[in-house]
Amino acid sequence: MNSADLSALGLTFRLAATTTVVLFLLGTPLAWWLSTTRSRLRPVIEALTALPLVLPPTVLGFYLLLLLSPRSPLGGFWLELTDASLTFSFSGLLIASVLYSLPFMVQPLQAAFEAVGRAPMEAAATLRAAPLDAFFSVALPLSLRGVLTAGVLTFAHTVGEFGVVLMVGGNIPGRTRVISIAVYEHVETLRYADAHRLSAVLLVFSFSVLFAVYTLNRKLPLNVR
Amino acid sequence: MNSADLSALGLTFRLAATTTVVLFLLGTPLAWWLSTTRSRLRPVIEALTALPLVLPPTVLGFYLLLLLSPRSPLGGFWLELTDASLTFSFSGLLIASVLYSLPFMVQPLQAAFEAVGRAPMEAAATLRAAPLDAFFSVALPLSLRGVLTAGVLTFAHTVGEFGVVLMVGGNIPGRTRVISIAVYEHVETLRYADAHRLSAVLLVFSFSVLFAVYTLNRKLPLNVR
Amino acid sequence: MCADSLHVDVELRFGSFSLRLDEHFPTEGITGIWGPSGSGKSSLLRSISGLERRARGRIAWGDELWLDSASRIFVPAHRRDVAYMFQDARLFPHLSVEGNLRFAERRAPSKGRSISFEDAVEALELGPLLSRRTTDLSGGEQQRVSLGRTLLTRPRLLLLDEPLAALDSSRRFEILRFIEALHAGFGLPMLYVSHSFEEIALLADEVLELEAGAVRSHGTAAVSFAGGARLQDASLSVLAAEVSRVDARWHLAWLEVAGQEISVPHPASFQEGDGVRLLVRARDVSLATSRPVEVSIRNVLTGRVRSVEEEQDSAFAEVTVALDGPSDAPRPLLRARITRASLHELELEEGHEVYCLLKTVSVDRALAHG
Amino acid sequence: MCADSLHVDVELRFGSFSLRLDEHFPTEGITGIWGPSGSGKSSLLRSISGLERRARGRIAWGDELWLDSASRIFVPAHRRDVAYMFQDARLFPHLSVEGNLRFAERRAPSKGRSISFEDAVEALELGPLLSRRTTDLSGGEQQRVSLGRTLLTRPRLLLLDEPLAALDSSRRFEILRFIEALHAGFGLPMLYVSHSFEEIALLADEVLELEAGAVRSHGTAAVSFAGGARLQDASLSVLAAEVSRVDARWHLAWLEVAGQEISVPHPASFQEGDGVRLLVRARDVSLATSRPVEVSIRNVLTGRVRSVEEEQDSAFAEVTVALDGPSDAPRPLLRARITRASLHELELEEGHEVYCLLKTVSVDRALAHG
Amino acid sequence: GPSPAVAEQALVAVAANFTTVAEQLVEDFESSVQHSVALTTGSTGKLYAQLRHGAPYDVFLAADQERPRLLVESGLVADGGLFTYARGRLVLWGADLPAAPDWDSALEIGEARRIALANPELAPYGAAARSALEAGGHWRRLQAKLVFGENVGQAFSMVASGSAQLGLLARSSVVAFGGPSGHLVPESLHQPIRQDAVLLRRAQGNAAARAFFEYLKSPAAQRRLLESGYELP
Ligand SMILES: Nc1ncnc2c1ncn2[C@@H]1O[C@H](COP(=O)(O)OP(=O)(O)OP(=O)(O)O)[C@@H](O)[C@H]1O
Ligand SMILES: Nc1ncnc2c1ncn2[C@@H]1O[C@H](COP(=O)(O)OP(=O)(O)OP(=O)(O)O)[C@@H](O)[C@H]1O
Ligand SMILES: [Mg+2]
Ligand SMILES: [Mg+2]
Repeated sequence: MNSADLSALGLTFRLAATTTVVLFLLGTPLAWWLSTTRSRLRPVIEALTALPLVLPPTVLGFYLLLLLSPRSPLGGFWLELTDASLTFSFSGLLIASVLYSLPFMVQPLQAAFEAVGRAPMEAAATLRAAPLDAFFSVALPLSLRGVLTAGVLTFAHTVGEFGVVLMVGGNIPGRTRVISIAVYEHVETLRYADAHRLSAVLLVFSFSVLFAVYTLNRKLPLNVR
Repeated sequence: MNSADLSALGLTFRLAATTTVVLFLLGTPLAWWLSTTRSRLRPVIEALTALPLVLPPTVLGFYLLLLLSPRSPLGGFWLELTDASLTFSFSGLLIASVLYSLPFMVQPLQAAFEAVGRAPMEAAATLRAAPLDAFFSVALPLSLRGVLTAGVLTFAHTVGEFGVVLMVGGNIPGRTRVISIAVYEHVETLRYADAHRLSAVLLVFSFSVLFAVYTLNRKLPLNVR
Repeated sequence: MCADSLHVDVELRFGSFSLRLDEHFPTEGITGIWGPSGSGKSSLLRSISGLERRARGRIAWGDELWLDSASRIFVPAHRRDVAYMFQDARLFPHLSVEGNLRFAERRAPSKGRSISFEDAVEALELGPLLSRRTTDLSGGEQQRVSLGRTLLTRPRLLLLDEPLAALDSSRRFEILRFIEALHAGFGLPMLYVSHSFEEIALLADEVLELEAGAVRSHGTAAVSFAGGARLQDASLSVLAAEVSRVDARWHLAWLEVAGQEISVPHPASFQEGDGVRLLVRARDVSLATSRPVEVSIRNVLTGRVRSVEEEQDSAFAEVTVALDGPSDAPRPLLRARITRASLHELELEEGHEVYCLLKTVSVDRALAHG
Repeated sequence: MCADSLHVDVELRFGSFSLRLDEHFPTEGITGIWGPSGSGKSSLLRSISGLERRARGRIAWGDELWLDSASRIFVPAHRRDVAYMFQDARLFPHLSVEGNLRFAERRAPSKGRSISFEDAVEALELGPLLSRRTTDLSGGEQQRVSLGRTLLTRPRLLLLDEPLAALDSSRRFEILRFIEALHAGFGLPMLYVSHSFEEIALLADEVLELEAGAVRSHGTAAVSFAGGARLQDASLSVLAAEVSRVDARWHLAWLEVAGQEISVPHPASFQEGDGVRLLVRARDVSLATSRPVEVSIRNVLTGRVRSVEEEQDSAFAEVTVALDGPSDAPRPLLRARITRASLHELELEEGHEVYCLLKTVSVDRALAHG
Repeated sequence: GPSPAVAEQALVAVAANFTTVAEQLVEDFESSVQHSVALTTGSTGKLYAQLRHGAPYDVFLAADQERPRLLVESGLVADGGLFTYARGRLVLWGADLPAAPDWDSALEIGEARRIALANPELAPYGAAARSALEAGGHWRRLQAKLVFGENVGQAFSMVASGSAQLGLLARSSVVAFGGPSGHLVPESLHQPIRQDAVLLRRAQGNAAARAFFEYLKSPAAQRRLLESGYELP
């Protein structure tokens, strides 16, 4: 494994971790809203959150390029603001990954929140817990399994994704070149041995992370707080 | 939209539907086992089911190509059996899609099954329901939200996926050319107008399906059976 | 009175059921809520606690409006300063027993206002359970933890929905005493739902009886029981009395009732001069036409038959007796349930003089507190 | 007897708690299970039903082995043909009330063996609830549905875990009668857990009392109650009696007890010649040293004081009286709870002749059935 | 050509950047004979990997010479089934291309934030672009501005979307897209971008495949190539 691959690996996990965190921040309120609202908009939003999946990644990437390019209002605004282009930057990658992995975050979270049901939230309210407090101290801990699923799917998917990332990121070594592109290149250029090696590293590393997560999940101590 | 695109669209939905069904058949027992077992193997299997995600689709496709090609034991066996090659056929596509979408089926199902808990299953047992009966008449209906999530993620992901499918299927018009590849091709070959049109069709169609599913989900009548 | 009361004027509909009432509850005493299953007791508590958003109307705690559908006021549950113990325990499964208790305590105002963590644990015998998972607890254990959690909320109003239903009778009795002490010590008002006559009789200052969502009766326990009211099948009488002397040797307290004297086992809390009330079940009262002698029943009150009610197709009759007493005061009434056979043998009729034998004066407590 | 009994010889440990017993239960009667909260009642039912896989030991229904840890036999719950009504209702939230009932009925053997759907709905008044969501039901409604669902399983053994705890007393009484009729009609054996003295007394042929996981007492209801056994605080006596005549005018049944006669309200089911049993609470018994006259208490039994037990630091004493009767038969014992003051006033001592006044003979039922 | 007795079918695998032209060629071809030809597209690397694993392609129009050579070596190619069918040209192109006499000076004066090219590791156009930049002495200076598409088509999309302001792209893409034609990069600055076609051994008996393979060498086909921005080999 050469240093370029190493830096791609680092970038990948940085991207996956950041995407997961950002999606937790964005997806959790959305999922909670979806699980509690009686709005008629609800099935519309539910359907919309699944849509990023049905477009092929490269195509989604293409549209994101259009959306984020300096010529677009959003990209232009960003350019003025930061003097940096959204496309071909880590920020752009992040936006793309977040959008593309949105369903993996929102759907399991929503399912988990719905399973919590009304009863514990009512109990929390009568114990003086304000809604936000009740959410963090009751709903979220009771949805732990869903949170885990959402996190794992988002993280793993971001690690493996490369269509969107390639298109929006521009494969700039050290900046937007993630590991999935590197493996892909090895395969394309017939360097199969390199591809095998890199795939193995990726698999072993991911397996270790996931295994640790799942083992920990079993052993969670009973919370006294 | 030309007839080639139409046939690709048809093939896509056939593939997505078949993948979803096959994954329900395979993923449900696996998820149920994972949610009930106390085996030490459990975190290992849990981590393994998430792994197909971390490999870039094309790379996964490449390995599947190696695995399924007529020169491999599995592909060779299949060739002897059916006199048809697994690669570049619908069967091959199906195997690839099933493998790649496995996490989207197993993880939400497992989370939902775990949320059902012991109490209703014990009640079912005291009402003479044998385990399989109890599973279908109690656990599964109580996991409906998780089943929905699993189905939607699997279906949508199969519709949008193209890396694996392109590699294993070979993009043969009418046989293995799915809609995602068609859109991809339009973008790759700079026929942006065609790409926009096809993407719009794909989005509108998928949205309608998802919207219908989510609306129905709200309106499920109380079951008397 | 209005400023000091909880005013509940609500309507709540579920399909064919509707709860409709306009009542004032005291902000000091304990109100027992009584009524058959499905009569709307839990729905009433849910409305008061702020969990039932479908309730229309007006709920006010003194001057403080909690609900006013007309002006779209709705104070959410967590800001009403009301604690609600659910009929099902609703413990948090992700927290240990201690975690559940601490959950309430951490969000409660300072200790001064009600009991401390240690007191609750001690009184409810939760010590050995503290580190346990809530999902493994027995039914009664769950209920005790849930009660403890509710008490530790230290609210200004306590809503208890059959808090002792899963407990054995001796523990139930202990916890009842504890609840009563809590009430006396902190002046904490309560609405107390129960199917148990004894619990209501022991605790409640007022009783609200619901039936099919409507109020069947509501009044002070004395009025509600004595005026011939019958809590379902439990016909009983409530008599005001005063502790006249305490007999330490036999552990008895002598009470003056309408100028006559009876004795009851002496609870430690009774002082000479205390006003108390007696609850006497009609079925614990026998009648005689001459003063009985050489019998272990020592509590005998004299009076005159006010009315006789024979029950159709039954062995029983109910006799209401106006007790003798100072001629200027209204005569207290005592109900007796005897067999129709006895009624005819004794030839009891309106106006006859009778001796009422009280075998068990099962419940009694201080009338005024604070 | 062994072939006709349910033999339970199990040990079950949870941390510091352990349930350990080796008992035979009749396969015909109703066994009441009684004990403080946390004493292991539910754990016992769970072990018998096959839900508790951690139970070690041996459970056999006649010749049929349900559990034998030694030979690794474990028959799973759904094949034991046992119905279990949980302490919490555990209705299926995805099914309507009718759906829940049908769930049981569809998997049950043919109607012959127990009640029909319609009978259960009628007896438990479930008609108006049939199409309702189970999550919206009141506590008592849930319990009734759960009971209905359990009965419709039509098992050969019924395990009921506080089935009536959430019900009001009049409904509770009706349902008790229904359960009793079911038992009489189909010979369905039951283990019945309850904290309510009245329920146990009314239903049970045998009583098993648990304490901290161990058997404190186990015997027929008569022995268990009469031999001076005290179910927690409820001291009582059980007397065997026979219906000697029925008095339609006053709705009374005359019973012969140890050669003496008393009368009780006449339940429709009593026939002349029936063997019945009387349960008399000690606190409902007064004593007199001469036969009382002109008093509504008509049930007076004579006897001699067998023993006197004064309670320390209390107003009460318990007096055990050996009733007079035919000299060849063993003397039935009757316990009376009177104040110590009365005891001394009446100068009661061992061997004295006394008259026992029974105000209320609250519970009674046919001794033998089938 | 000779009119065959039986109409047959051929499956032709085409490198993505040649797809548009290939479609036109197929249209021309099908109007002159009774055979039919189906196209499948992909990256050259992917199509190669698939052919190595039994893909049912009859003709392979690659975007380079490397993969066809490897196929010949592995014995999958029919005898005489290899020839160079086109030569690609590189242009400097962008939405607002600075007015300059040639690509060199356009690059000098241009204020592009981003310049897109195909991945030099993967695509011949990428490799050529890199050589040209190095030869022109721009590589060092511009390196920080470079972004890479998986292939030259993706690089074009990056420019077409406005995300990149300039790109070193295939002239065929620019022709297909229409609009201004850009600055041609002299072929002397890079290895010629030769694209080889292969007739697979499995298609030796397929009249349609053979006919199409031969048709690629015909003057009609060559006219098409020239129109589409390619040079003749
Ligand atoms: N959310 C709801 N939707 C429909 N009906 C409801 C709902 N909640 C309660 N009900 C009905 O309203 C009536 C009153 O219910 P409530 O729970 O207040 O009764 P309760 O007096 O507490 O009875 P119990 O003593 O059995 O607990 C019941 O018939 C119940 O079925
Ligand atoms: N799974 C378990 N793990 C640990 N302890 C348990 C578990 N189940 C029950 N216990 C403990 O075993 C004891 C007996 O429980 P059980 O439920 O049998 O009591 P019970 O007699 O039914 O009480 P109740 O009348 O309160 O329902 C209790 O102290 C309980 O906390
Ligand atoms: Mg209720
Ligand atoms: Mg229990």
